Amino acid sequence: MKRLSSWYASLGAVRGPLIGLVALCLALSLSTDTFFTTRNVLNVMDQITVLGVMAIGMTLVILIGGIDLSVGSVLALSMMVMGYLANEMGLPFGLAIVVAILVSALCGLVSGLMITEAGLPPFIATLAMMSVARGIASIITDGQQIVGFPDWFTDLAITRHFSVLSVTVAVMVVLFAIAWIVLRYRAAGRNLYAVGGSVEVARLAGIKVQRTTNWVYTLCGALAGLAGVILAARLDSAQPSSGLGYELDTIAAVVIGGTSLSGGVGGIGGTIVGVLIIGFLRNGLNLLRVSPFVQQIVIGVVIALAVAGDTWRRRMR
Amino acid sequence: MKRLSSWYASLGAVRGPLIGLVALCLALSLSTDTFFTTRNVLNVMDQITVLGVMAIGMTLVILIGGIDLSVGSVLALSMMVMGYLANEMGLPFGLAIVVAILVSALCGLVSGLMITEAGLPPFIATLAMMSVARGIASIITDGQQIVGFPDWFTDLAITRHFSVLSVTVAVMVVLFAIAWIVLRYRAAGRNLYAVGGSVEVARLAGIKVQRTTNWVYTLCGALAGLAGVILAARLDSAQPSSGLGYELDTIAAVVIGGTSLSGGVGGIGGTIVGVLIIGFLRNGLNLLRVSPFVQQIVIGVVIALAVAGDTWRRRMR
Amino acid sequence: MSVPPAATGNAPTGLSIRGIKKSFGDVDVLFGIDLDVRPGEVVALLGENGAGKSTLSGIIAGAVRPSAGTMTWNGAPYAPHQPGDAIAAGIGMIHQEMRLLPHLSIAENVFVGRLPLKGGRIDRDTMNRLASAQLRRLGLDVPPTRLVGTLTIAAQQQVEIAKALVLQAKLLILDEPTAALGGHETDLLFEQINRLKAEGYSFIYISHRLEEIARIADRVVVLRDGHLVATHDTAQLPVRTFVEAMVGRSVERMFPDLPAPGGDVVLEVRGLTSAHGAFRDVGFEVRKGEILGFAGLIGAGRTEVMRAISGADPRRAGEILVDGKPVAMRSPADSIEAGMVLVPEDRKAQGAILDHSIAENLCLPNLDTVAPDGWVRPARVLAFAREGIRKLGVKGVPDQAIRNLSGGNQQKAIIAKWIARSPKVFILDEPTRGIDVGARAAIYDVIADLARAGMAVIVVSSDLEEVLGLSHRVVVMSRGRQMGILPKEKATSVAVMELATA
Amino acid sequence: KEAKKIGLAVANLQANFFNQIKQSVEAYGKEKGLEVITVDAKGDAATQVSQVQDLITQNIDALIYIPAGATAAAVPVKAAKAAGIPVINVDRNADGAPGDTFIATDSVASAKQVGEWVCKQTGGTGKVAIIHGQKGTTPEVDRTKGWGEMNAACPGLKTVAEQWSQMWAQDEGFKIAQDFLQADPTITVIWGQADALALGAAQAVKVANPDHKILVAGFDGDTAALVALKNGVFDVTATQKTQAMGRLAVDSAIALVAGKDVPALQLQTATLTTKENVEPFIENHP
Ligand SMILES: Nc1ncnc2c1ncn2[C@@H]1O[C@H](COP(=O)(O)OP(=O)(O)OP(=O)(O)O)[C@@H](O)[C@H]1O
Ligand SMILES: Nc1ncnc2c1ncn2[C@@H]1O[C@H](COP(=O)(O)OP(=O)(O)OP(=O)(O)O)[C@@H](O)[C@H]1O
Ligand SMILES: O[C@@H]1[C@H](O)[C@H](O)CO[C@H]1O
Ligand SMILES: [Mg+2]
Ligand SMILES: [Mg+2]
Repeated sequence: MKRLSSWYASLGAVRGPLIGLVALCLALSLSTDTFFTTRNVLNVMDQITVLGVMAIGMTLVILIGGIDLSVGSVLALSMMVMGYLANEMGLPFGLAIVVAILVSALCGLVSGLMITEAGLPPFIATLAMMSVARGIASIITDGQQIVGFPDWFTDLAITRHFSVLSVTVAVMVVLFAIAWIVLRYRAAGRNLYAVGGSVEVARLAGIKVQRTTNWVYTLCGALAGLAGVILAARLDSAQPSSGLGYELDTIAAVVIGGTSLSGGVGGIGGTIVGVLIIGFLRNGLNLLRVSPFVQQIVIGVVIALAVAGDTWRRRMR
Repeated sequence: MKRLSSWYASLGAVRGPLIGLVALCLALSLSTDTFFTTRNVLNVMDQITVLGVMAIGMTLVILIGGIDLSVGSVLALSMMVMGYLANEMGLPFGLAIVVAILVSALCGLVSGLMITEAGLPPFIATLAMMSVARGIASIITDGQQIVGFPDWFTDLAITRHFSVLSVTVAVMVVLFAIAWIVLRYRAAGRNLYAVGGSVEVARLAGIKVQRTTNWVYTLCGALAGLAGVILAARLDSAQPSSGLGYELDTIAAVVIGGTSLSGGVGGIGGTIVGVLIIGFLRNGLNLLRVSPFVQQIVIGVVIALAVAGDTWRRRMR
Repeated sequence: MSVPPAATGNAPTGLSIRGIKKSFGDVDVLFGIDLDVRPGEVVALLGENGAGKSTLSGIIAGAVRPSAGTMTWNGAPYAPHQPGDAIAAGIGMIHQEMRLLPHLSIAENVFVGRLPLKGGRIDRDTMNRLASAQLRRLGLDVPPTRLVGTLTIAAQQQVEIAKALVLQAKLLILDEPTAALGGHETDLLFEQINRLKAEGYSFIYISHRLEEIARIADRVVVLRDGHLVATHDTAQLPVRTFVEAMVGRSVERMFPDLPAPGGDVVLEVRGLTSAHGAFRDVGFEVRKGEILGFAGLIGAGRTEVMRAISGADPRRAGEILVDGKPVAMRSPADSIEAGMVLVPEDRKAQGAILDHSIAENLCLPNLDTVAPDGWVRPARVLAFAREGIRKLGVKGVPDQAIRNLSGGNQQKAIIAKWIARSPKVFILDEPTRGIDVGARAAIYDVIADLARAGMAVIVVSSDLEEVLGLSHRVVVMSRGRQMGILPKEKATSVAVMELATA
Repeated sequence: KEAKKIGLAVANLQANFFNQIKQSVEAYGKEKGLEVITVDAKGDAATQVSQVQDLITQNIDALIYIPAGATAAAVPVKAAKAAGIPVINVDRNADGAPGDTFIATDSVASAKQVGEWVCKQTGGTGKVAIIHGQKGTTPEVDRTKGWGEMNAACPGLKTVAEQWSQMWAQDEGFKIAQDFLQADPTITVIWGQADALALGAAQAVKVANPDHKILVAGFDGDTAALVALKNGVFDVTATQKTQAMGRLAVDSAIALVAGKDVPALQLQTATLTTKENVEPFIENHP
């Protein structure tokens, strides 16, 4: 018992959302007979991959006290660059993927430089990038979508190896693991917490705050680009309108997971919980055949409850 | 000269964006012959009314270090409540307007209470409200729009008295003036700066932080509701899908105007400049016949430049 | 040992508290405190770091809710729910190192929460006039419209004091008001206190500068580990008496014997000039094992010099050499790389990440030693933190947030974080601000040990006794100029003050 | 009077259907020596009102108007009329303030055709899941109506699940279909009311890898969807004549400016399209 409760205590900030997640899953398991099946859970894993991959980058950005509004647009740009290079320019597909991710990383770097060099608030810098990246994504094919990718590529998102993991889900899991390890156990990860906790203290401690910031936005851009590649595989097509509004979803997943928008507090564990809450909630409401309008109300209420859980638990004592 | 430069210095944080605004207007006046005409400027005033009214509430919220993502949804809810009560329930139109604004204020109050009582981060509380308000707005008429309001009502947004001001634009101007005076010269306004600067310092100075917070969100809700009424007059219809994504536009206008997302810094002057930059920019690009995809790129770049202006000016010295 | 209520009049006047207890979660901080404060008296509240002084004051001022106990104020039950209630009842407080609102003007900070109005509008003229007058009386002569964020810590402390004085509170609690001040400013503050005292206002005065107590206090109350352990009806007692009550033993001597400095020059500064005009043409050298003191009135520019040396601020001209090699100083990282560290003056904004744990803060600049291969192992972090906590006697545990430490313990943790780097040059800006006597002696020992180990040490302090007692040589600054360097034997307080006020 | 400059106000260029019309109008306008000024409301009616205002400021001779929002907003039409500018509505029209002419596809009839093909193909029995468009929009309402008319005559097709998308988008179609199949794996027909929704559904079917054929139907004839149709990704759609509609809009504008009469309603037929007859549409979109 002692053991358990100290483990529980060690969860720290993740505790509130985690209670919310468990309660949500229990409720859905009891109210539908389709929710708690291997296949459905695997479906949800597929459904959250794009959000999950973007949320990793966003966690880093929010940890250093920033925000990235451009992820949805960068995702679309990545898809279009990949599709255009492969299908219109005839580049080998693998190379097209690499270039797409590099272009996305470049978008992130530009956002970072706008913040560190031009002194723009992250909100403005990435809002500008959001608009620019979407514009470029649309111009590439004059707004047309691109369809028809090689089978091996779309299979990455479809074929479940050992009837469990598709490659894309595996990629997400591996990235979560890496991010978790880096943020917890690597000096580079710990430094992000310091920068988010106090830029001045971090700087005086010898951390290169500007360089760190540029790296974090670059990574966030690259991950949004990777998410775009995954989405393209999943949809077997690329559209310049993809990812509209994803920035808010992504930020929401991170914040629901307990990472503070003022920086320095939080982590990947919480983000995983946040992504799962959003994923299971949407899936469960569809399984329950709740009408979309009522869904919106339920989603709002559940998000509030999930995050408030911890506050109330503490009050009760 | 001395006089001028001290006036210029007194502009403080508004200076950067103001330079941006002036440069923008100059460029547009030189490159089109339609921009700098009374009629076009009046058109732009019409076009920014909704954004302007919402931005007033958002300025207050951001000044106390908060954020309100629900304004677009609350605007839609207000429109639907007004339309439903007047057109379906047969309530007198004036009364329907009052109830719509009260309902919106209530949404704001609930957001405020989620923050002050349940301890939710503002981002989460208002994200939840965003979802719930949109859901309710859609349920009222099962997603249908409501058309056909009395002529006197739509005339409020159309008829230009003394061939200058429509009533809705006049309302915006008056609200800007009131907000400016309150934030600069009234104790209630100054207290917002204290709360945004440091909740702890404000609390220790005897300011009732929770009550202030609840009031500010309530006001922001009410203003979003009023913006909904204005939009309904402008469109002569009410749709539950109105105002999608307006939260980002509104926050952008406020932040472009120099109000800091971390609270305690900024003001209405900056917000007016921010709203005008967005309004003139969109109008100007249409007048310049820039193609829609290219517009997005230009908008992104100009926003970044407008805000960076001040940084560069300072570097140059 | 509690004091009988005032015998004048029928109704008891002043503040009277009985059985006040406080715990934060499982940690008990106060164990049933009884205390009376009568009109027109100054009660000094003494105690080690973490004894519970700020907590007790916070309870009286309505900022902290007690776990048990009662209070009466002028005979009526008094139980403030929030600071506003206390202020309304006429009880105000200066909080220890509370940050001001950096983006607002001095005047607005002074009047925050009670801005003077005229016809519903803020009366800016009155506000600026009153703030300016109050600040001048305290020795700060800056325009009241200036933004507080541009002021030094000392000036901010004066604004904080002015903010409390304009309250016109019948009872005013001053929690370490002089920690960041120099002698002159302290004198001016005492003048104000004495004037108000004569008008019947009363004060609770908290300070670790015990020599101040005899000058200002009428009575002395001592806390130890949350218990009230001594009450003296006069402050005219030897400092030793207070120290023994606080620490529970006698503290033998304050300043350690200084080792003789070695021959090699470690740090050399030539013609250093600030990029934004705070100082110019500063030059000196520090040898191996030498402690170089920096004295001056507040605002003399000492902090700015140290920040420039450590790469925190840009410089316009000048050279910095470590071991004879010029250091290309573009950022603090370069300075740390070259073996220099700075314990900054502004603890909250520059010293520690308040929401992070002691362990995280201690490891922050030491990851190259804690995690030489880049892997941050929790066991190593914990061991490292325990070592730092032990060395400086920090009252706290590794995973406790720095924010929840008492002020003095925060400072110890910050020093611990930098000592662990074993640098070549160790710069301490106001190292004992807010540190209790016992711990102060311990820190002096640590500083002497650093010198003995061959480091070059710079100590900046507004506590003249401290600079003189601790340094081999003393640099005196005034208004951004280096006025002279005095060797230990010539460095008397008179000589230093002459240069500092020249 | 001769038309020189026309304004094109598009609801949402992010939807392929609208983008095709835009491209057609721009290309054909150029051919006719006209200047076309295009604005994109990104789905927001208020933005569109502002944009039409800006077009009027530039003294356009005619306005081609694809209303944004759930149904048509009347204000831009009124504003243009007040400025003496003829209005050509495309795809959506307002009751209270119709344009001078209205060009659109007969959604009721075409949806009915798609349904009838499905009915025939399945032998008149099946479990149907419908992914609706944005609730309350004219095409959503009309297509639902047309399908219902077919269903009355083909009662063996049972609707077992219905859900509404918010933005007619492909990833929505994917998610909704995946959840449909999870809740009821015996579904045999999925109809998406736009091709983007159908393509998403087809991908969900592919992922689910069911043991029986699931027929996927769409609507629109998006350029990309036609290629997919040819490749057997999904089974049937109704191809709207976007190119023709665009050209017709320009011709109507020229005629209206010249003061000629143009019929108030110019309904187009959509062509039922399957693998068999898709080829020519890929070469040359109608
Ligand atoms: N919010 C809190 N949560 C947990 N512990 C706290 C909190 N605030 C204070 N403490 C603990 O209470 C004890 C008393 O702290 P307090 O600040 O009252 O000491 P102090 O006498 O003012 O010390 P100093 O001279 O260093 O300012 C300390 O051990 C401190 O760690
Ligand atoms: N009391 C004051 N009056 C006027 N200016 C002041 C005062 N205090 C600080 N300043 C400003 O601070 C600058 C130098 O501050 P700095 O912090 O370097 O001095 P310091 O000697 O370290 O004193 P402090 O004890 O304030 O830290 C001066 O240029 C001056 O503008
Ligand atoms: O017909 C069109 C298309 O289906 C589009 O996808 C959405 O809007 C409808 O009007
Ligand atoms: Mg204290
Ligand atoms: Mg100093």
